[in-house]
Amino acid sequence: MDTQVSVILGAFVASGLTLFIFSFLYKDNPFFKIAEHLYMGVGLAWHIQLTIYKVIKPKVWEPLKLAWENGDTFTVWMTIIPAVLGITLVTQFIPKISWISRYGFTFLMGYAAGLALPAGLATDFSNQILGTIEPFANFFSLSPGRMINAVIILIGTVSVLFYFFFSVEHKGVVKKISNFGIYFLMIYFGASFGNTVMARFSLLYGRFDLLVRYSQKEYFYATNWIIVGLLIYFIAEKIVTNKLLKARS
Amino acid sequence: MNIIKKYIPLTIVFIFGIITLASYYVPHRASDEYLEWINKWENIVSAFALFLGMISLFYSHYKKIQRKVDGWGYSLFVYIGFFIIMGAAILSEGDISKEGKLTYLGWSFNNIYNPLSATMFSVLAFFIISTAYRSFKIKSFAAFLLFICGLILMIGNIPLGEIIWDKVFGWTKLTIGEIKDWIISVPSTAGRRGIMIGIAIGAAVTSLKIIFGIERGYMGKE
Amino acid sequence: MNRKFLLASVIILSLGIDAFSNKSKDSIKQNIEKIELKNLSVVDYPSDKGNSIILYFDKDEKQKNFQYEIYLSTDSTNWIKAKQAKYDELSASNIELPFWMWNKKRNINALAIDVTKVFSLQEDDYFKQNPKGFSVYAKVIAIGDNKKYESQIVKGIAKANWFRVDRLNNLVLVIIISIVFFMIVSHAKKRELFIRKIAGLEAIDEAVGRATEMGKPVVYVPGTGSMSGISTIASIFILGEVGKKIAQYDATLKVPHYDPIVFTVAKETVKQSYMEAGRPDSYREDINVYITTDQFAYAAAVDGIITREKPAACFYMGYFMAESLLLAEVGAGVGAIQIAGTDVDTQLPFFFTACDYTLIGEELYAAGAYLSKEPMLVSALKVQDFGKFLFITFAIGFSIFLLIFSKIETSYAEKLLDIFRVR
Amino acid sequence: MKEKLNKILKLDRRYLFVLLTLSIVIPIIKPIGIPSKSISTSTKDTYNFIENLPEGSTIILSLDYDPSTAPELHPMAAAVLKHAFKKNIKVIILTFIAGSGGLIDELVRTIPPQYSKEYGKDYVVLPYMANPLAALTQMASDIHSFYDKDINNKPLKNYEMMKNIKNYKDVAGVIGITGTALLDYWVVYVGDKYGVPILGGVTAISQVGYGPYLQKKQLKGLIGGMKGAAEYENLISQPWKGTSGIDALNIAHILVIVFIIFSNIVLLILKFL
Repeated sequence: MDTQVSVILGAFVASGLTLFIFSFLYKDNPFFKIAEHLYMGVGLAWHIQLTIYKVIKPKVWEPLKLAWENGDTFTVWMTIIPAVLGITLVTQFIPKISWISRYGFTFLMGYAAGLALPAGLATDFSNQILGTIEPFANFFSLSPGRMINAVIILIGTVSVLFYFFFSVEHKGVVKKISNFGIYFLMIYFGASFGNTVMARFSLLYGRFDLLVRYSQKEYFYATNWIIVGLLIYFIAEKIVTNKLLKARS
Repeated sequence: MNIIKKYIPLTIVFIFGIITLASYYVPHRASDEYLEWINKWENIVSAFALFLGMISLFYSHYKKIQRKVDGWGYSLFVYIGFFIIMGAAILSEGDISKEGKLTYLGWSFNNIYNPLSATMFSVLAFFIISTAYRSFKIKSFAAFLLFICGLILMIGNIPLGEIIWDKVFGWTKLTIGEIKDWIISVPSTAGRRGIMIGIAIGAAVTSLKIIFGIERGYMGKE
Repeated sequence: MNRKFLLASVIILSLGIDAFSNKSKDSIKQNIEKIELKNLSVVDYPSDKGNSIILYFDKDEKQKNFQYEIYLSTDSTNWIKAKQAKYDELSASNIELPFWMWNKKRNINALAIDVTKVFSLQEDDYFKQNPKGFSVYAKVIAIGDNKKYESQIVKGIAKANWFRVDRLNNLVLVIIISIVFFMIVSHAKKRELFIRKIAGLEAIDEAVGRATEMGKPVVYVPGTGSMSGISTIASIFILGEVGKKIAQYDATLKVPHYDPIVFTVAKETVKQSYMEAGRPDSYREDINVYITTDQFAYAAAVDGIITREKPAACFYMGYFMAESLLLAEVGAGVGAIQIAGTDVDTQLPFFFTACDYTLIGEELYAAGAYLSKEPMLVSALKVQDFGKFLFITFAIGFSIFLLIFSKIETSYAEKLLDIFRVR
Repeated sequence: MKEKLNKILKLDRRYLFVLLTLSIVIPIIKPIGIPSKSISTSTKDTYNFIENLPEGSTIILSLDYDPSTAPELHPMAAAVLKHAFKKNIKVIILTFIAGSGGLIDELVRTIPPQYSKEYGKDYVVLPYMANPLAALTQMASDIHSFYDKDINNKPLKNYEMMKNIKNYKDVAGVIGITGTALLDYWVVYVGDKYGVPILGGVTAISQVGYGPYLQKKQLKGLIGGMKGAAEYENLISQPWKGTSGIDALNIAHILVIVFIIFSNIVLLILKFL
């Protein structure tokens, strides 16, 4: 597929779709609508083909065929049951028997809840306590800077938790502490916002780098043609709408 | 009838919930095998869910075209996009490249799927600017903290930022990198830890509600 | 291939090769003297799949600058060198086990060995061939003051265990929270419970009211989570409550979906809300619409809906990733009141800057109880407060405890930290 | 005056979008080369290694990246290749990533002519191989046994530069440019085992993880992220995509910072009016 034609065609399609999506930043327009609807189909198809070729075929279909051939009934049943549970989900479309789909749901829900409960408490509760109290174990051998940091983290975490108390009226001391907690939330939000800016700009740089590459001679100036096309459309549309406005007023 | 409609599903939730919870405390290979099997089950079930999605997508856009809702022309592109990728996937049997050569699927990834998803992702760079311009306003001390920390992190991330910082605040003997690392590792960790603890307990409580059938909203009332 | 796994496998690989190459050297008989290592024994490594053992023997001051080579065998005739270590490298603290299973302070040389690695056995057939456990012989060659000493041969067995005793601390925590949960939930019916004001949820009435006045729709985005996701369950519950208010105000609602299962569950929930609000006739099938199951295709389509329908209010409740700002910024551009709620802490900064109100983390879980005022759910909120209270007492209490005991008796500090370590 | 300032605050965000676009596109078309505070030592080591290589020695350039990591890694590969050709060093290019085909093709098409370098005499390109471990260990004994043909399917032996190249002993060093764990493979399976100097070029995110290798001198040099690429281009005074990348990111960040500060100043003035 590396023939010259496919590379040129690829350049036009890639820069076209890129510019159609970017055109939305100016305003909603038919080109964005095309890209948007195209993407709905492309996105779903991509995930379905990925599931079929990377999950169903290697992990389900082939072992099932193998098990069927040498009569390993246990594996066969262990593949049929989830398939049946999966089919129950499709009954959602028929209102009268849509309750059958509960069998598919409840299996998923039970499994996910059972998985989340212990792991969540371990990593996000016990581990966080350990992180907060550990520096105090050898507090006096720490450098002054580290001592202050350990105290700040302890006070900060506790005051943020005060902000989240539900069944306590937020007044008096509770109000003061939770306001202090808000400061730590703000620092967290500001810091993580500022930190992601670099990554997002590199992404944008990558896209423009592609557009500039496809504007060269060997790609038949793909990007240029598409930009000209978009400009013509927007200018024409402006003229037409102005005429209509003048005619109506 | 009520038993099949309500009580058996609730027992399924309970049984799978408790067994999966217990497998966390069982090192024996049997619990690894149980988790492997259940993972496989979940793969199959969610594959059907995607199949369900395909039906819903085709059905909703078919209805749009049939009823000539305004903008129905665009719904055709949903089908076009879907069958281009599905066709390419079938022709290339799901591989992006064979012996170093790009397949149809590889071509569609490079020139259709990747441009669409990478460009939509990169639009975030524009929105970061407009939301920062609108909301990094010093209206209160809390907003001031948000503003300052955001700024320091941005300045600290670029080489030019280090030069500007040294010229302006060189006398403080502190480099922007040290301040940036301190902000991330101390106050912002306290803020994040407070949120995570709340989430951990909230998630644990919700999991208990699901396993013991108190939370039944997802099953739809009778 | 993540780097940690790669490095670990390389080290073990080189160990394995190293072990084989030494086998031949051992057979040349040198003048090896016999030695009796006190309490030399091999025991099964507790709470594991059954592939490791612990070898230990008492420390002996006289062997301070000795070098030890540990040999294993399945039939006590041909031996494989498993490990090599100096005197000071072997201590009881080598074993990563909590204090209630292993005393790290004992004055012994101790070492954990994975038998499948030493005998380079494939894990699957290792377990099939030895369901009852894998018995192994061990001896130690001590090399010091240029003499070789061979220890007595001991026998041990590596067994699969049925309970992770080292995760006992986590089990106790789960049990405490479950007991408190049942205690509080069972008394739920009795008295009316107080909940503090949550700004984001108070604003729902204002938002729906504004939508009705301006005759513009309300867009409710349930996020890109799956039905088994905890934040998605909370989001669908809030959708039910918001649906009731919208039915009462007779405003129009639009709910674009990412996941087909969530789509079908939401259809039923919204129909139910319209029924409970006494407006079954104004329920329309196309309130809930399935978009697609791809993160950024979903974001592009919802952006399209928001720009074209120009909603008066947007709700973003549930699981979101990078698409959070893509949606919220377009909503802000259209001038809608925006209320967001998610438990994905990395996306909270973007919702916070772009939306008018943001439910942070567990406030999303509390929203259902807050809006429905159902006694059972409100009492569950109490459990969340109990959890926070538990953390605060642990954090402050044990920090002070550690401060005091780091001066007096450090072993208590180690024990306490073990309680919170995650294994 | 008050409403003029208010209008500025309510500035249509599309002006901001245009300015951001310009701040990224202009450096792409014409790299500016904004000075960065200091050139990191790991990039300098990589430069010095190639600079001090005797003329005519041969290096292996392992290019294992695809379009998704190309913005950071492609400029590094180009800069190293230009430097090697400038010092008349022979280069063997190989890859273990299927998606890198098009990118290597672009390098080989544009750079050799600038230094009048001839295929087969000054550089060779080997075909894509799926299993890196086999290739790395095989090349220790005899490179021709594993790569008998080059990318154009011609026997490797006939090329003049490959006549006296049998295995790692005849190679002065290996430079692995990748976003994957392939650089770890080179260090562990080749560098440590056969004592071949290994240098690397990685993305900014994974750069932090290589600290230990650098400290223990298992990695003789490392170019890190867009910043590293720009530094290397600066060292060989050949500004290209690395320089324009860092320029774009520099300017875009400054743009955001100036906007925010500006809008806050306007807000403060409004408060006092």
